[in-house]
Amino acid sequence: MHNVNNRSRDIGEFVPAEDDELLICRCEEITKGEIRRAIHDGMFTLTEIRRYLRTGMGLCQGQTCGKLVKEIAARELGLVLSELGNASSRVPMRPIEMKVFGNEKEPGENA
Amino acid sequence: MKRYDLIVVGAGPAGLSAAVEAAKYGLKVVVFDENANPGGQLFKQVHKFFGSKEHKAKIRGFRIGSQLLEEANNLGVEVVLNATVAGLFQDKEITVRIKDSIQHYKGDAILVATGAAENMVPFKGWTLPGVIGAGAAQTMMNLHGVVPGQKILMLGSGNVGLVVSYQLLQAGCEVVALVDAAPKIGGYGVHAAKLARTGVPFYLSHTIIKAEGTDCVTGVTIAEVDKTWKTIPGTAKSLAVDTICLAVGLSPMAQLLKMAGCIMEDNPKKGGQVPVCNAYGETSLRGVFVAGDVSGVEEASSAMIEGRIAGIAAAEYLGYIDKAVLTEVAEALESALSSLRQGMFAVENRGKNIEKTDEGYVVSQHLLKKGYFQDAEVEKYPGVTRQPGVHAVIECSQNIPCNPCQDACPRHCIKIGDKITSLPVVDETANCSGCGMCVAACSGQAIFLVNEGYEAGYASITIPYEFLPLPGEGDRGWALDRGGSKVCAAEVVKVQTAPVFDHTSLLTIKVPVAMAMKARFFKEDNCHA
Amino acid sequence: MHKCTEVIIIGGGIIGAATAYYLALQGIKVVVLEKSDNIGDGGSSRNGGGVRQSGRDPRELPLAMYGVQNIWPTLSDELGMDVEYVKEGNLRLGKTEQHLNILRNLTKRCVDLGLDVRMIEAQEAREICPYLSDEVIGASWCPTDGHANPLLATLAFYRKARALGTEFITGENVLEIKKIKGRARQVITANGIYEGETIILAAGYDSRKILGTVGLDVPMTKISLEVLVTEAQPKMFGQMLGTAMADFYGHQSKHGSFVFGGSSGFEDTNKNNGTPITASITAPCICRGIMKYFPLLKDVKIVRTWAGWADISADKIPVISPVEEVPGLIVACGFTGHGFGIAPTVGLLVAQLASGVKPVLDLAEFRYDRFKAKI
Amino acid sequence: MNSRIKEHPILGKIEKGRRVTFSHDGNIIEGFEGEPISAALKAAGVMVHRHTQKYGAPRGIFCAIGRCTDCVMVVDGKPNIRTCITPLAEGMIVETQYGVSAKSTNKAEGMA
Repeated sequence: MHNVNNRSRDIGEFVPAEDDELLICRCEEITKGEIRRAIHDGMFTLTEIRRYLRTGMGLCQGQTCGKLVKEIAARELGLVLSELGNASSRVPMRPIEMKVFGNEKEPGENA
Repeated sequence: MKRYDLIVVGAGPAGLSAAVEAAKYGLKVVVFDENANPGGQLFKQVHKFFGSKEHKAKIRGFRIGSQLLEEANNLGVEVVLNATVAGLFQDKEITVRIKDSIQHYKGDAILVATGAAENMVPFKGWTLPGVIGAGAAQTMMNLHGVVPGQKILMLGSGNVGLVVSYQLLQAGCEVVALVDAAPKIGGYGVHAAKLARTGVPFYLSHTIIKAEGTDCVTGVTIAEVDKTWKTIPGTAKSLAVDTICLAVGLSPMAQLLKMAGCIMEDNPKKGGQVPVCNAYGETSLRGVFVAGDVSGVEEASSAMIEGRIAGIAAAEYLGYIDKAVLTEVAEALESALSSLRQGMFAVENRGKNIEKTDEGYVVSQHLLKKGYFQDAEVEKYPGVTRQPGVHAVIECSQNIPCNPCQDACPRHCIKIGDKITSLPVVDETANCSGCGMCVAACSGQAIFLVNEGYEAGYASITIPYEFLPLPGEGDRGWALDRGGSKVCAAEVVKVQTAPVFDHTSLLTIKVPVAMAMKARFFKEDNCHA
Repeated sequence: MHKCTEVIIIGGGIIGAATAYYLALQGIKVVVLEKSDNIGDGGSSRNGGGVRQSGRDPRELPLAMYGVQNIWPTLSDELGMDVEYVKEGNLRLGKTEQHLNILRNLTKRCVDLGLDVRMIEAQEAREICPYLSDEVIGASWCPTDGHANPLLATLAFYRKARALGTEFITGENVLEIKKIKGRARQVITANGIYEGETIILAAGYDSRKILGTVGLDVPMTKISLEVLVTEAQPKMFGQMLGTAMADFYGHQSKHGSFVFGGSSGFEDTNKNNGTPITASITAPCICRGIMKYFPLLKDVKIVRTWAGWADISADKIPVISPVEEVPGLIVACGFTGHGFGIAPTVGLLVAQLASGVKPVLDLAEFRYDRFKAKI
Repeated sequence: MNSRIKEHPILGKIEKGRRVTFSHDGNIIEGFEGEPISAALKAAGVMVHRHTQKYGAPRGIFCAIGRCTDCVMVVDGKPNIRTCITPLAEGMIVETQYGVSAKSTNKAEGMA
């Protein structure tokens, strides 16, 4: 992990790329260019990119774009994937209505 | 709180196998699955599985699902469906969404068998309706009886891409192209060959430039890529398709484990982020086990064995059996597992360029590039012989873990031996009866019966056939070669269906004898053709 | 590794990042050391986003009011990115007469210090926020309160400070502060030694352990708090919400999702297994709390929940203080779960302390050595 | 174009149970009770399930198993319903979703 630790590490200038307009996070409609720019703004971890841009914070909770964002970040930072860690996973695994989430029942109780 | 010996999350092949095994040793087991149907991906698999006959090879996936479920029911395993596990918390507690409530359960052991999720690849237009995952295609056609489209491009030549393409054909769709950026086919050659002979064109070293359309996909542009994955100018080509299917690999779906605090590792060979676990599938959290794709993406056959090992390990962890029993049973299962993990598609060989089989046969580059052999190449493989009467021709050229053909032949014409990944050898001294059991048994549809002495000037070829409408005896049409091109007129002389063939019909066609080693598929000649 | 600089900040949360920013504005060389792999991974990114004056302890209120008057309104422009600051007021809701009494007391304390906050009837509350349930019988109302996005605000300070030359090092676990010739001088981590003229300790609950290495203590404990986030919904209301009983608090974010915190009653006794994972009973409890006030939200789906540790000081207000007995050391910790709204002010004040400027507000109430036995 | 498979070489005749009608953006269409809403829409040739919040881009079925949430629509007035895993019932009102609401509704009405 040491590579991402020094946030003043020189990762070069942001260079616009032809495919920057490619949508990566389908839920929150975040493009590859936005992700790359966020990295140059100092967001060196998947968690920071997520908090900064909302990648992976949509309805699907990053199930579709998680790997794609990671690959983009690794390339931009010059790291291998394993050096980059991962964004966290949160309860609930699938979206659940408030009235259901708040309705705790004993197992076997007629739901 | 309601407590079980073992809580299994996921009623797929791994989870059900684990539940069955644990229940055999007396554990009180519950299985939760978020889907309305159990079996995980099994119920979407209409093809026959590879592997060893002891571990459910040549059985169609959805039947394996039913079998496992029946075993689980017989052993008193509770399988709760439409039950979404919301979270895995401290002290091995889970919360489950069941109908309109949240319920809490504790397990003395927990097995997470949540499987894998499909990888996706972005390209211009990839968010348009009509771009779907290959799994979505399978779900729609094989579970819900609705085809995803009429004209389809499949991206990805791994086994999923190949198998789903074939299933699309079976559902009545046209597969316009099979595209992969890699220079060679990633999945089994036999899966590719059964597509190629129907005429599906393979575009290796190609990539999708963009999906066309405003409200939904109306076409696609593909182009060739060089060794550095850059598109080669001037190679762009437009294809009219209404559906683009993505089959670009799977990633373990390990979120529950990560959430619970399991130590995770990034392991590209396992398909991504997986929990660190021991040989029995136990994670860094005592009593929390994993099995199947969630701990590393493999075939369903491996997942079932892993599940059994984890189920037994849970039994030992909870004191239902002695360590000695675990060691003994697990050892046998591990050796079965390791035999499945051998051959040229083994994890350690991923990405390697393997030029020769274990036996020293040269692997056909034409097969890897186009999906089929050149005529001259076929005869060098040990399953392909020229004999006077009817005999099996096995066009199996890669070391893959599969051996049902060996046992299918009542006359022992086919030999693989103990090593499950060996190429099948046709014994020229044995006496083929032409029963066709091997043709129907081959999960790769790579076995044909050829009789060059069928009648003067004509040979007969018996091919496996899994399409509708099924031609009838006397029907005329075209024989297609391995690449799907028409090579000669052909007449259907025999159609065999039998319960033992399990929906693989045997179609015997008559072709000029010169075509005996060329013709491999039949296409009905209807007036609109 | 041995590295020298003017100021070392221990803790890369919003306090550390804001302090770094205000120091960097003056051209002061700063190194920020953060234990986690991520900037702002503690309470900074795990709070309800309230930028609230009402309901504050009178000692803390001036900090909150200063921020609302002088910093928050222009913060997005200043930092060059939208921190989603919304100033549409705070409603603190009550359902019983007992609740209203609690609210009256809170309100009175703040009115006395000049804050525009008042008790309102249920009808007026519903005019402000039409989605309230019939159970609500009254509220306190502070029109100048609001909320912001804690994730973005924290990263905005970080981003700007970094752009101005502040060095941020993550994954750097501080083991010890070491005095050299009578002054706090060295910060020792697992990877090396950092030296600075001034050391600022803003490491949340971890500050306590680090303070111990120079013979100091701030009496505090830590509790785990949980928040849930819903799917995006059409814009419903812009107020920050709370209740007399703290059943829940939160707001609707710019994105459209609702962000609501709450409690199960076991926050201070929840088991700590080393990772801030959520407890199985808390989110359901928060849901029930919310639905009592907003029945309309019953069909809205929860997409995630998260937990975080809050550092709770013995008297429920922070320590923001130079430490004369350890010259060169400044402490900012113990924010007790309400640090986010005052973080920009605190960053400014701590930066002033560090650069030898007289702080714009009196910090006497926040001294590290104020904790005395009760008799 | 008929997307329904009548008979499958391996699975045989596809039996789907009771026919029901439901409305899609005001049009009455037929489907089978209990099948995913998305399957019935697909069979009726409906490709676009929603338009996105930011760019208004069309989306449809993507994963078909309730994970990607691309296929969400307003069903019986509730937005963000995953049509690929929500069983169809007689008389359902299914509407294309724009952002987080049906076009015809304003603000929070979609939730009531």
